[in-house]
Amino acid sequence: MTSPNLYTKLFEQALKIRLVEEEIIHRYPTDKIQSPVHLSIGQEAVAVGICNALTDKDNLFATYRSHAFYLAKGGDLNAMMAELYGRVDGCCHGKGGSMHLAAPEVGFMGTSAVVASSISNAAGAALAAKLLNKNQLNVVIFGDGATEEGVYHETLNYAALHQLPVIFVCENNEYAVHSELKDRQSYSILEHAQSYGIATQKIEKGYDFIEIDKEFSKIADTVRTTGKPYFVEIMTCRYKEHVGPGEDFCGGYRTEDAVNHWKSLDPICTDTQMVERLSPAIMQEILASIEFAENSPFPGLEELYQHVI
Amino acid sequence: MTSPNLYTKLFEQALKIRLVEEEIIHRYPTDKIQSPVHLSIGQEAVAVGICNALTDKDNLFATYRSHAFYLAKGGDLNAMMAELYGRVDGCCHGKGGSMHLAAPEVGFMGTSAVVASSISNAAGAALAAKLLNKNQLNVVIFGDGATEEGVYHETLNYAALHQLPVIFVCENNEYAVHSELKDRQSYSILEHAQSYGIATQKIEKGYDFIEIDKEFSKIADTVRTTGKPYFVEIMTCRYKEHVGPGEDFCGGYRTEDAVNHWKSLDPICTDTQMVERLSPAIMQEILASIEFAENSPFPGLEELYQHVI
Amino acid sequence: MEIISYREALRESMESALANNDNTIIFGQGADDYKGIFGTTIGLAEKYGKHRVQDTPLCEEGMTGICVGAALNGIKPIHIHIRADFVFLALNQILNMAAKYKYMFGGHYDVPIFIRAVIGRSWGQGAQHSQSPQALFSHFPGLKVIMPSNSQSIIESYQYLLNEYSGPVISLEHRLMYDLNFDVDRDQIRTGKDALASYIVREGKDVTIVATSIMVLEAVRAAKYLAEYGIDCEIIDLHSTTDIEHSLIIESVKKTGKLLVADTSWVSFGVAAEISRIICENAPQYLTAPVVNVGMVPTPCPTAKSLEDLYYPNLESLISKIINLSGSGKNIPIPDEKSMADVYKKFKGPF
Amino acid sequence: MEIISYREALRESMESALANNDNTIIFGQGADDYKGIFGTTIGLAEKYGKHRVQDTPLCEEGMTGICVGAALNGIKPIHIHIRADFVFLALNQILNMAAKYKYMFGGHYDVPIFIRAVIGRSWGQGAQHSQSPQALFSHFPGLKVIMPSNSQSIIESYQYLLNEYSGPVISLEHRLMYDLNFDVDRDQIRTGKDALASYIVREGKDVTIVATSIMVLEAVRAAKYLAEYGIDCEIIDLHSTTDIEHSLIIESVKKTGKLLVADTSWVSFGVAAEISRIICENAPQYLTAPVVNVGMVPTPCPTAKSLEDLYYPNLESLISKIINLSGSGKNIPIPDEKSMADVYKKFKGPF
Ligand SMILES: Cc1ncc(C[n+]2csc(CCOP(=O)(O)OP(=O)(O)O)c2C)c(N)n1
Ligand SMILES: Cc1ncc(C[n+]2csc(CCOP(=O)(O)OP(=O)(O)O)c2C)c(N)n1
Ligand SMILES: [Mg+2]
Ligand SMILES: [Mg+2]
Repeated sequence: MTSPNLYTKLFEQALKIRLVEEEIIHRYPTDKIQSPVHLSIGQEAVAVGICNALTDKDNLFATYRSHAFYLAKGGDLNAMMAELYGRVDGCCHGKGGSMHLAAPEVGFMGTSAVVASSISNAAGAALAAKLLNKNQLNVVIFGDGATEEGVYHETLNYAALHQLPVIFVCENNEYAVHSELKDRQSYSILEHAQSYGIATQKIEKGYDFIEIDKEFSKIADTVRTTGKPYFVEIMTCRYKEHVGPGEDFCGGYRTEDAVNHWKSLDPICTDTQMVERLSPAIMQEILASIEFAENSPFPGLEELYQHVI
Repeated sequence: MTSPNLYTKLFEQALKIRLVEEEIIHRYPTDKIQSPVHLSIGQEAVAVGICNALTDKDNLFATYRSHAFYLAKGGDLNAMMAELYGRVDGCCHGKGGSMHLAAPEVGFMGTSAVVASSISNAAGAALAAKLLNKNQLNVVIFGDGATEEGVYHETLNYAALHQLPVIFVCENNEYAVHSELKDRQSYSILEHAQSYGIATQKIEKGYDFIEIDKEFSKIADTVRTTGKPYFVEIMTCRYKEHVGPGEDFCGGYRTEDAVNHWKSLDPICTDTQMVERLSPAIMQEILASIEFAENSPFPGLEELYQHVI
Repeated sequence: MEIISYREALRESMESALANNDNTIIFGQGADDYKGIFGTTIGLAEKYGKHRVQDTPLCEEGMTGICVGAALNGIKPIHIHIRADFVFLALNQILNMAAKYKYMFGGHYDVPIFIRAVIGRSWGQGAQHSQSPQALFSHFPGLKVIMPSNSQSIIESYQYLLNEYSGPVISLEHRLMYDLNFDVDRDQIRTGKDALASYIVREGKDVTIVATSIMVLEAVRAAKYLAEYGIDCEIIDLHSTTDIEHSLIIESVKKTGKLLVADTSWVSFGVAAEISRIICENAPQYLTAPVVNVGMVPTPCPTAKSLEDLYYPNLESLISKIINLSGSGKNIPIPDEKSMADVYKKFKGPF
Repeated sequence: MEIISYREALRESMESALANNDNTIIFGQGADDYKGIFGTTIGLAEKYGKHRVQDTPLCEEGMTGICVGAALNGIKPIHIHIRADFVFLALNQILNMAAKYKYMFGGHYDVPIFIRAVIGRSWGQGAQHSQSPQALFSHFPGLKVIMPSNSQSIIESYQYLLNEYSGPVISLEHRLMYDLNFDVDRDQIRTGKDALASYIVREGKDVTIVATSIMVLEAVRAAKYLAEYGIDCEIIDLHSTTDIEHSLIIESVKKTGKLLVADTSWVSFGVAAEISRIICENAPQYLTAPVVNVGMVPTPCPTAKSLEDLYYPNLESLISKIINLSGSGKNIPIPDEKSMADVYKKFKGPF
């Protein structure tokens, strides 16, 4: 039984992410956001469901497609917007941009634009957590494509060998840019992960934040208790093009129908009542963040030379 | 039923390899072989059994531990010895040394001293064989340790995805330098390989060249027919230290008993009659190869600058 | 004379490679999709088959090794990376295998693999999508590295390298030039090894500018501007960083006494350093003033536009440096152009 | 004054790192075995536990990423590679992640990882076990690279970098020096940032020699020899290739007018190039003769001893180059020493 409060809470978070990204789409033609954006629209429930099971002390590592995770983990919206606008009050002083968000105060540890690069970092952080008795989870998000990189194999092996408290979350949207799974992978992601002796779970309903929260909370509890690695695959669907604000059904690599089917299951698409109820307050917050961003100064020479070593 | 001829033939090949390497040990203190040697003593049956199923048109890629494979594939002994002696008549004009042998005339395609680096090369050669209709097998030999490298995962995936006629042979001697399997791997090598949908076979009796030949011939025939990848794991035992001419039971990472058990099963150790019968002729060949090597000139400035691009 | 964009020149080169040689195979993430690697492989999978224009999984080290192995067995692979930064995952195969396979085995094998990697600024690419690793590759014997600065350069050098050359090649293509149009004169196509040579783009007597990739265009723009004020720049397009024509540079410096090196990467241990070495080993006495080097600021690449504009060279800073170096012209006005990216996003040429 | 070998200095530094900081962890293939990475970690696993002195699987990229992640979360990893060539498998994590993590995220994180990698000749190592990638690393902002040339240098720089510094470091240790003994004066230990500085090993007035790693020792041997014939060499140990003291080099060249750079890697795009850049940008007029550079021949490394002896610099060629450069001493006899490896395998010091 889901409490209505939980549904509302997670819905609100997911909706906020969607509206933020829709506002980014809306503003993109102004050229004020001068950084490529990889939108999570359609995939918000994954971020929201997972982060609800984590505390600020738990660490999350993610990818270039991480507005959703940054926000769900509790990252400050103003700081994110300023980062996208390339301003000095951005969460990384404008040096990161959309592909490199971080919010250490809530355990959002950074995102890499080189596919699969953060997977081993999360295992390393889990090793540190274990050795330093931090009682802390380390979670890493990556796409289905990332599992093809060699470092994924190296990391699963190490994490299983040392029994590290790390949770691998594969956000499977079935595409790497425009390439389908079947053209890239000879293995089943889940079975392959099992071959390392890692416990696994697959969640098919990647639009259902309640389900994801429920399942992931159990997994998080298990890992907190056992200290052992876990692997979670969550099926999901990216509504927009791989990078950029548009749609790309013209590309011919997938059909609008396939995406529409997913939309028909997605609460943020179907529960219009909730959307109407919650949107106004969220929109205010978003507009305020844009104002914040636009009022923030551009970084200059001082920032340029800072933080190299 | 094994024909006595086959037994003699393979025994002779295996014995030749053993005697060559024992002669290397014997000569090593003279400092004339100025290159690190990774000896195959104890592992010869693997090379002999596999290569008997291959023709000169089939390609084999291997590692720094490849005197055995070079010879079993049909590489010229004189040229190998001259290579170890750093002479101009060496199979690579002295530029390769023990770790980098090649004999293209018999399909021995080269060996890498960077663990796992040749695995993907073999898959690429198999792709070429397939696209160019070469009716040729491509086989790659690597150690158990090599399966830990990321590129191994990348290559198994690609080979299975494109259904390439490549045979992966893991020579499992249970150690990478001084580290045991259990301290390095969380997976079973065979099951892990199966997760890519690759057909697999394990051969426990890595000392038994007849058995290896029998099994590997079947596999080679299968791959010639189906054009699909195959994975073979062969258990074996390295008698000597990881690199160098000595023994290293003093190192404490394994016991002499464990190796002695293997020796008690190894025909080259047990069938002393055959050894006595075949050794004299082989020794003549070996001594001739050393004379050949010692009479060959040292490479000089011309060779130094040749073959860069 | 035709007008051909950098992108079209690349696409044409890819198509001729497939057409001229049945054994040529193109590999790249998305090589067969509707965007076709920034348009340079569009339609080729349809025409030549998906086995010859292959999409690949995400596995840079593995794919490079597969290309090396295929090259050893009769294929001529072209391997494309949409960002040079991703090639760092494949450096073991490039540096330890491809660059050494021929030498290590005493000349038994050739490894004819051609790697295309896109470098450089477009906008907001950040620290991991903007690097220009020519110096890294050029330090290792066994590789050829080219940095074409126009369409003609692509057509001629790709033609030579894909048809006649049999070793590993890395071509670094600058993203900001893809949309630019250039004059191409097919009668003047350089052939054979000449297609790799450094060459003089513009003769001049006051200052020598040695430039790579898009910095050649920047140098040309600066030179045009300064010509009106009486500063006469000689510009050398280095073109290949592994096949540098020492005498061309030395002779030019002998004439001008003044050297500026403009490269797309960091200055330290970069092309600037190598050019200084060539001068110092051969003819330091020709220098009548300290050498000036232009490149990326010594930090990782920031994302914000305001920082990018400080990070990358621009016409304003280039021109003022040339003026200073030339020692003349205190009264020359400096143009107000702080962003190279802005220019190349609007200006389409022909250059 | 004590006599301490390079190997002992390394082992001592490893042990102090473990003793001084509970969060220091050593990772390396074979770090806990009976050979202990050429003796530099022997006994440490027994004393500090296998979780602090960890053997690792074969996975250079993965382990480096694990070290980076551990460093982000409170650990100070030391990651050891017995050959620098294997580090090419980890360059994505080093160049794209470790070197940029601090900058890219606006200073939120430090990545205190210390990578030790063994370079250089011993014998018969061939093309894939002999490379010296200081130039590669030094081109990328965000990294510190050191090349200690003696035991004191190890003790002081490791002490600073492992205790006080919090960014990524690469230390390239030369295999041929492991068995050498050096005088160490604990009262003269340089502390803080000074421990990275380039310094004058020997003052002289005729020729400036800038050297790295074992080439410093070679330079000292050459200088001693030549001193008897009246050629007075000034030797600068560069020590760090990322923290080069420009003024030290420039002042020295001002005095001598003559520069020779001796490095362990290839000359093109290498340390030699960078030193020339520094001179060219600052004071080319001080050079009274062309610069001479000494390093590996521009080919991959061959295996045969006869080729190695031609491939690597030796005392004979070094001395004759210095004599030529100095312009004096046509009558100085050249010593007959063609193999550096032979010398260091016999000679144990103290140096
Ligand atoms: C190592 C590397 N190779 C290629 C790319 C280019 N690229 C960016 S995203 C992407 C697809 C990744 O797919 P997936 O992991 O499924 O994540 P998704 O984008 O679907 O969320 C590719 C190929 C890259 N950034 N890094
Ligand atoms: C990439 C790389 N890492 C480390 C090494 C050092 N090394 C050489 S052989 C070896 C062990 C390899 O073990 P395995 O693959 O089982 O082969 P074996 O030596 O047992 O035949 C190691 C770690 C190397 N050569 N290459
Ligand atoms: Mg995906
Ligand atoms: Mg083994």
